[in-house]
Amino acid sequence: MNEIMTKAWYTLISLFVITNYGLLLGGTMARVRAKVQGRIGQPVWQPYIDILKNNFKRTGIYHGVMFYLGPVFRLAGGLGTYLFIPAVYGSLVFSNFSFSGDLLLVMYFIFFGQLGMALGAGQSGHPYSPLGVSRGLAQMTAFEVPFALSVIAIASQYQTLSITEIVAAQQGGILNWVAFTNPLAMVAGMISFLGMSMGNPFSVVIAPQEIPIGPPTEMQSSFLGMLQTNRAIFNGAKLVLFMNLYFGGATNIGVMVIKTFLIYLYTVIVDASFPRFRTDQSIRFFLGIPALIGIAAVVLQML
Amino acid sequence: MKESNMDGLQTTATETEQQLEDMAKEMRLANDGLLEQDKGYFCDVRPHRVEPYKGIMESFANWARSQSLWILGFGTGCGAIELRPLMTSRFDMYRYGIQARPTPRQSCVFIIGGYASVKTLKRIVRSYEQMQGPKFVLGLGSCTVNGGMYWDSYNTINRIDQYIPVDVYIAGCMPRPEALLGGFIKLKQMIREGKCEGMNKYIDDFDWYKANQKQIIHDWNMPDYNW
Amino acid sequence: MVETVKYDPRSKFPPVDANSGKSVYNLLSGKYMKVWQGPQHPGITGNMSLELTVCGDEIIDCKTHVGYLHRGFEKLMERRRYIQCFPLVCRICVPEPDFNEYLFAEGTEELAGIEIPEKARWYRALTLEMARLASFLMWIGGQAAAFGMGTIGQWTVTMRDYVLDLFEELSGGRIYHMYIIPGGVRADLPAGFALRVEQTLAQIWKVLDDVELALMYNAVFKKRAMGLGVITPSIVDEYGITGPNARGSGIQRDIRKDNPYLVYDQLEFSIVTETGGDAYARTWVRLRETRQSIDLIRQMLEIMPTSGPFFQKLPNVLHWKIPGGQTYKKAECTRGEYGFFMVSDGTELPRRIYVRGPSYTHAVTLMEKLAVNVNIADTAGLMVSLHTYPPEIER
Amino acid sequence: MATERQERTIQEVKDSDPVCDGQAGLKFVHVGADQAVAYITRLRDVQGYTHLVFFTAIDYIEDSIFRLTYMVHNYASRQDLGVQVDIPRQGATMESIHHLWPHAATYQRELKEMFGIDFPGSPGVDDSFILEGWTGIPPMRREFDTKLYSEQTYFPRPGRVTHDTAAYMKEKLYPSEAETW
Amino acid sequence: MSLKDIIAPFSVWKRVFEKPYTNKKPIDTRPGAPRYRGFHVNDLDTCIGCGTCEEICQNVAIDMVPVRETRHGDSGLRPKMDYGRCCWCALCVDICPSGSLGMSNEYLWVDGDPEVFRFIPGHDEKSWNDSELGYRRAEGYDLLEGSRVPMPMLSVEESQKSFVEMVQGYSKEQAKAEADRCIACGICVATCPAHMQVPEYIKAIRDDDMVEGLRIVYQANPLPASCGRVCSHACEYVCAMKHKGEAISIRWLKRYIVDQIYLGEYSKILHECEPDNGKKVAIIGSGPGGLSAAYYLRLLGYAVTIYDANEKAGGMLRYGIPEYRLPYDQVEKDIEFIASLGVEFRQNARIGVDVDFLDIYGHNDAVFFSTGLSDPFGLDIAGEDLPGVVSGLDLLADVTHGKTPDIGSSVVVVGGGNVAMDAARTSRRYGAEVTILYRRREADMPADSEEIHEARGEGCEIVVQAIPLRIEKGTDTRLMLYWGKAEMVSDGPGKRPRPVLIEGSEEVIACDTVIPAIGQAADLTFLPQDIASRLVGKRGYVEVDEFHRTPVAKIYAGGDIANPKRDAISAIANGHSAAKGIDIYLGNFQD
Repeated sequence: MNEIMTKAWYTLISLFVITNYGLLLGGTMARVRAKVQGRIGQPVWQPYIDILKNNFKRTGIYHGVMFYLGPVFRLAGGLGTYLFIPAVYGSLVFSNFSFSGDLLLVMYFIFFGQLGMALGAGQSGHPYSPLGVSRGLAQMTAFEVPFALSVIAIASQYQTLSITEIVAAQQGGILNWVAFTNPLAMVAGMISFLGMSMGNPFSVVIAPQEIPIGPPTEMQSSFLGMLQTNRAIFNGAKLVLFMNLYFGGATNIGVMVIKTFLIYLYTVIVDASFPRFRTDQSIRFFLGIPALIGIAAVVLQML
Repeated sequence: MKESNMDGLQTTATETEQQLEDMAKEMRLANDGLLEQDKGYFCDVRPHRVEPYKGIMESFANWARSQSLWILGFGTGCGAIELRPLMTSRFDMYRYGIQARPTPRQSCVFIIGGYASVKTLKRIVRSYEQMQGPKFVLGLGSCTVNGGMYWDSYNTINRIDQYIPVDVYIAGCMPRPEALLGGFIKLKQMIREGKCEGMNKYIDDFDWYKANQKQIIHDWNMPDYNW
Repeated sequence: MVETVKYDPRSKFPPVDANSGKSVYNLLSGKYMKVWQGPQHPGITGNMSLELTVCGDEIIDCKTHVGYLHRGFEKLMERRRYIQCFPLVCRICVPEPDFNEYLFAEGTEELAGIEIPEKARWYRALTLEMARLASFLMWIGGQAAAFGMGTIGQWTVTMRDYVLDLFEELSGGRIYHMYIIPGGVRADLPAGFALRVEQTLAQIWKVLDDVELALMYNAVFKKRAMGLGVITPSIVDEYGITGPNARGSGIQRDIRKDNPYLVYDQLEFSIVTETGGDAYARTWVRLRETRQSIDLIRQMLEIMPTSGPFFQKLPNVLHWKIPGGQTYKKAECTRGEYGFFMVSDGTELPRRIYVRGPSYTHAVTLMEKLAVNVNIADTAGLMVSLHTYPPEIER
Repeated sequence: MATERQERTIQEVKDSDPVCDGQAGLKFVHVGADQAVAYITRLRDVQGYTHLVFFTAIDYIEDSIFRLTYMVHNYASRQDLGVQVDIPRQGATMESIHHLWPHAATYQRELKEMFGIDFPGSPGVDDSFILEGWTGIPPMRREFDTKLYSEQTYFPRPGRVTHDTAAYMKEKLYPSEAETW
Repeated sequence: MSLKDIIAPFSVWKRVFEKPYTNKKPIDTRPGAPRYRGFHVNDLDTCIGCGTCEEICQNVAIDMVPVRETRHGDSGLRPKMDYGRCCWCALCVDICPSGSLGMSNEYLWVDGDPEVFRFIPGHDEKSWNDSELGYRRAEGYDLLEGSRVPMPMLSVEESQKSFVEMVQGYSKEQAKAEADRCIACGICVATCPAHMQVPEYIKAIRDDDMVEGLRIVYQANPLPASCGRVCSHACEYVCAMKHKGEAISIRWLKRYIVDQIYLGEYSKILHECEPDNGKKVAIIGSGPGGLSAAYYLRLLGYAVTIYDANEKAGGMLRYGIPEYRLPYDQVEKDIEFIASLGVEFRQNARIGVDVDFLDIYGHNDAVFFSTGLSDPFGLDIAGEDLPGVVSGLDLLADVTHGKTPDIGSSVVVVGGGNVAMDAARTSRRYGAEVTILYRRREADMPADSEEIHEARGEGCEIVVQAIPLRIEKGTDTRLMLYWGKAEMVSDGPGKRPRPVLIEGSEEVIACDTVIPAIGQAADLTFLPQDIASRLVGKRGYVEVDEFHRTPVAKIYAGGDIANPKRDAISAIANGHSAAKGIDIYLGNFQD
C-alpha cells in the first residue's frame, strides 16, 4: 500500500516535471522556429501565460457532453501515454508505471486521445471540426503503420514489449542504441514521428489556412487550456517514448533533456522547411516508403 | 422527393433542376426550419453578464490576459494589410504575446480593420458574439471612428461603436504597424487597469446595440456563420 | 431542354449537367456537405468567402461570394471632383494601389488633354514597378503560406516592408502612396534614393534566391502545386484571363509589351511565360516577374532623366471641368489587365468611372470553375495561385 | 486631343476590322440594342475580338437611357473596341452574352444588382452579388443619393460645427443690417 | 522529384545564423520618413482661415472653427481636423494658399475615447506641433497658380503720349484663366466696403455667364464700369492668393463682365424698379455716393432727383480721375443706366447759389448728400499764391473740361496720393518733365503701388522725404521751389514715423508749375449754418450712424465727407446703406 502511495507521489512529481518541461520545450521551439523565420519570437514562458489566460476566460461555450469530454479524453490520453513510459531509466521518481507490455498500452493511449478528441470535436457542430477530425484520424491510421512495424521490429529484436527492458537492452554505449542496431526500424519510426507530432508536412489536421483549424475549431476557454496542457504532456511523452525506443533512453534528467530536445529539434527542422501535405498525400506517403522500410525492418528481424 | 432518386440514378434535367431549386430553398438558410420566433436566434440570444473576479485575483487574471492577446484573423477592411507586416519578422508581434488565431472562439482581440460594409458588419457582430469573454476590440484607422473617407458611402457604416463596444482606437489611414503596436500597448495597459469591460458593456446595453444593428441589418441569416 | 443525364452511381462525383457544365447533386443525400470558407478565414486572401459543396475531401461545387469590402467607389466618385477622386482611387486595391493612381491620372489627363513632363513618366513607371515588386513579394509569401510554409512568408513580407519603406520615403505613405496625381507626380526623388533602392533590391534579390531554392525545389510544394488548378490555353480567352495566370499557360501577353505605356518601350525586358498552366507554373512566372521588376527598376534608375519638371500645372482643381469624352486606360498589374474606363460629361464631376480589376474574372468565374474536383485543402492554395485581391472585385 | 476622341466616339460600325489608331488603340462604336449581341458575336468569332475586357453601364438619367459598354479586345491588332448600346432606363432589359464569355454572367449579375438592368437567362442574375439584403433602388442609378442614404441610415458622430468663411466674417466684421442686403 | 527537392528546402536553416529582421523597438527607433504624411501642423499666424482646406477635403474632415480674432484678410477661423474622417492624402497641405498647413511625421495616436480625435492643429497642445519633419508641398508641385494672367497694357511710349486707356482689358480666355485661379474663399467679401459677392461673379466668368455676373455685380455696386477700372481694390490686398504670389485681379474681372455687355442689354438683365411709391428723395452730389443712393432708392420705387454743381454727373469719377485711367464713356455708361431708370439729374445746380438747400429739404421726404471733398489743402508756404501754382484737382478738372492746362515744360507735384500721381501723369502727357515731392518714404505713399510704379515708368521722378519750404519766382522758368530734406523720426512704438526737416538742408527745383496735391477738405458752406453745425463732428467728418443718417432728421450723408476711407467703393457702399436707411425711415422697408 505504502509502496503504491510512494509510487503515486513519484508519478505526480514526474508528471509535474514533464508538464513544465513540455511547456518550456514548446516555448523554446517556438523561438527556434522564429529564428529560421528571421525574427525573435515569443517569450519562452508564453505557453504558461496562454494556458493561464485561457483558464481565466469568463465564458465558455459548450456543445454537449461529448464536446465537454473531448479534451478530457485527450488529456487522459496524454497522461496515459506518459504514465506508462519510463522517463529516466533507473530513476525511482521518473520510471512511472512502466511494466511489461506497456509498449502496447502506450500505442493504445496515443490513439485514445485522438479518438476522444474526435468525439468531442464531432459534437461541436462546426463543419470544420469533422473535416479536421476525419483528416486527423485518416492520417493517424496511416502513420501508425510504419510506427507499428517499427515497434514490431524492435519488440522482436529484444523479445520484449516492455519499454524499460528495451531501454535496458540499449545501455552500454551509443552503438547499442536501436538507431544503430536496427537503423531501418529507427528510420521508419522517426518518419512516423513526424506525423505524430503534426508538424509540417503532416500538419494538415490543424492547419490554419486549409481549414481553420481542424478539430479544435470550437474549443475555447478552459477547454483549450486543457488541450494546451495536454499538448505539453503528450509532446513530452512522445519525445520520451521515441528516445527510449530508438536512442537508448536516458539515465538521468540531463541526458533526457538533451536527447528529447534534439529529437524535437529534428521535427522542427523538417517543419520549418516544408509546406504541408494534403491528407491523401500524407497517407500515400506513410503507406509508401516508410511502411516499406518498416516491413524491411520486420523482415530483417524475422530472418 | 422520391427515395430512389436520391443520387439521381436516372433523371431528367428539368426534374433535377426543380429538385435542386427546392433543395436550394431548403438548404440555403441555416435558420430555415426554425420556428418563426426563433429565426433571429443567432442574433437575439442574450448573453449573460459575468462579473469579474475580486481584488488581486482579477489583477492577476488581467495581467495574464494582457500578456496573451490572441487576435482574430478576420481582416474586415483595408486594415488587414498592415496586420501582415505586424505578424511577420520585421515587427514580430509574437514578442508581445500577440498571436493570430483563425477562429473566433479562441480569440480575444478583434481588430476592426477600418471600414465595415453592411455585409461584413453582420459577420463582425456574429464573430464578436462568438468570441469568449473577456474580449477586446481595436478600432484600426479613421473609418472606425467616424466613417473615414467612406463617410457618405451607402454600404459602409460610420461608427463601429454603435454596433459593438470598442476599447481602443488608432488614428490613421493606414496607420503604420507601429501605430497598431502602440494600440496594443495601450490595450494591454487598459486591460491591466481593468478598464476593458466591453463584453459586459455589450451585455448591459444589449438592447441598444441590437436596435442599432437591426436598423441596418434586416436579415440575420448567415449560412456561413450560424453555429 | 429535356436531356437525360447519364450517371454512374459508383462514381463519387455527382452527375454533370450537360447544359451548364455544373455538377448536379442532392444535398439531402448525406453524401455532400456545405462548407464555407471565409469571410473570416485565414486561408482566404482578403475578405471574401467561398461556398463549397464537398464530397469527402473533394469539392464538387464552388460559389464565390464577394461584397464584404464593397464601399461603392464608383458611386462615391460620381459626387466628388476629379481631384477629390485622387485620394479615393488608391483604396480600390489595397495591396497594390499605384495602378489605380496611375490609371486614374492617365485617364484624367487624356480627357483633359494634358501632357505630362517626361520625368513624371519615368517616376510613374518606377513607382509602378516598385508596387509590382511589393505586391509580388507579398504574394509569394501568401502562396507558400497557403500550403503551410510560413517561413517563406515571413521573409518576403519583410522584404515587401523594405519596399514600403522606400515608398514612405518617396511619397510619405506606406500603403496608400497617393503619389501619382493628375499632372505628374507629387514630389521629386529624395536625395540618395537610387542608392537606397539599389541596396534594398540587392537584399531582395538574395532572398529571392533563397526562396527559389527552398520553395520551388521543394518536394512537398511541388507535390501540392503541380497539377493544381490547370488553366488550359483554350479557356484563357473564354474566361478573360490575363496577366501571369495566362502567361503560366504559355500565352505571350503582357500589356507592357503589347500596348506599351509610360516608358516601357524604352526598357529591355521579355515576356515571362511557363507552359504548365498550374499553380506551380504560375508561381514560377511570378517569381521570374519579381526579378524582372527588380531588373526594370535598375534599368530605369540608370537611364531616367535627373532634371526637369515632374509636374504639369493643372487648371484650378477646385473647379476643374473636364471636357466631355470617354476613355479606357489599362496597365499590366501583378494580376493582369487593370483598367479604368472614364466617362466625362463636361462638368466638374466625373460621369462614370468604371474600374476593371483582373481579380473580377479570376476570383469569381475562373475560381468557380477551377475549384471543382479540387481537394478542399487546396482551395487556399488555388485561390492564392490565381492572385486575387477582393477589394478590386467589388470596389 | 478632344476632336480625336470625338471622332472615335462617333465612329461608324464597319464590316472591316476597325483600323488601330496609333498607340492608344481604342475606339467606340454605337450599336442598336437589337443588333448588339449579333455584332459582338461577329466581333468575337470573325474579327478576332476574343477578349471581353469588361462590361458596364453608364446612367444618362437626363436622357432616360443606360449606355451599356462592352469593351472587347483584339490581341492580334492590339485594339480595344467599346461597343456601346443605349437601352431605355424604364424597365431596362438586355440580351445576355453569357454564352459568349462565361464571365459575362458575373458582369450581368452586377449590372442587375447595381443598375437594375435585367438579363433574362443569364445564370444567377437574380442572386445578390455584392449587396446583401438591399431593398432600395439599385445604388448605382443616379437618382440614388448615397450621401442622403448614409446620413439617414448610419450614425455620423455628432458634435461637429463648421463655419463658412464669408458668412462668418460678415457676422464678425459687419453684422450691421445696414451693410447687409 | 529528385533528391534536390528533398534537400534544398533545408536551406531555410541558413537564416538561423543570420541576424533577425526584427526591429527590437520599432516605435522608438523608426520615426516616420522625412516626408511622412503624419498628423497635421498649422502655423496659426500664417493661416488666414480661408477654408480652402475644407473645400478640397473629400472626406469632410475639416471644420473651420473660430480661434483668432477676425480681421480683414483673416477670418479668424482655423481648420479643425476630424481624424475620424481624415485619409491623410495631404491635399489640404498641397492647396493651402498661405502655406501654413503641413504635416508632421508623427503617426501614433491611440485612445480609448473616440471623441478625442478632433483637434485644431497648432492650437491644441500636441507633441508634434513643432515637428520639423513631415510632409510639405514639394518644390515644383503646386495645385494653385500663383501668378496673374498678365494684363495687356499700352506700352510706356504710347501711354506717355495719349489719354487712351492704358489697361486694355482681358480677352475671354485670359479672363477665364484668371477667374480660374480664384479659390472662392470669400475673404475679399468682408474687406470690400460694398461687400460685393466677388467669388460668385468670378464663378460667373468661369461659367462664361456674363448675364449672371452682371446681376451679381449690380447687387452691391451700380457703378461697375468705373469701379472695374479705378477701384482701390481693398479686396486684392487680402486675397488668399496673394499669399501664394499675386492676388486675383478682382477689379479687372469685374471690368471684364461689364465690358462684355452693352448698355442696351442692361435693362433686360437687371432688376426692374418697383412701382413708384410716391415719395421723393433729393440727392446732392452726383459722385459715386450719390449715384449709388439714387440707384438703390430708385429701385425701391422712390422719385429721385440729383442736384449737382458740375456740368456733367459723375463727380470725382469724371473730374478727379484722368481719362487714361477711366475713360469718360465708361462713367457715362454707368450713369446712363441709372438715368434710364428714371432718376432726374439737375446739373449745374449749385446749392445755395442756384437752388436753396432748405427748399430741397422742404420739398423732399429725405435728402442724401455726398458732396465729397472739393476744397484742396494749400501748401501753407510762402509763394503759394504765385501764378503757376495750381491744385491737382483743378488741373484734373480742367483737363476733363477740355482745356489744355498751362503747365509749361516742367512740373513739380507735391504729395504722394492718387491725385498727385494722376496730376503728375497727366502733366507728363502734356509733355512736361515731372518731379514728385513727397514728405515721407515711398512705402508711406497713400497712392496705389501700381500707380507709383507706372508713374515712374512714364518718366516721373519721385523725390521722397522732401518738404517744400517756399516758392519764388524763377528766372529761366516761371517758379523756383525750395525744399528741404527730411528725416523720419519715430514717436515711439506703434506710431507712424513723422518727417522732420533737417535743418540747413535746402535744395531748389526750377519749374514752371507747382501742383500741390496734398489732400482736400469738405466744403459744406451750402448748408445753412445751424444745420451744418449739427452735422459736422469732431474730426471734420459728417456724423452718421450705420444707416448714414445724420443727427438732423431726413438728412443722410455719405461718401468722402462722412467716411475716412475716401474712395469710390466706400462711397458706393455708403449710398447703398443710406438708401436702405431712408427706406426704413420712410417706413417702406419690408424684410
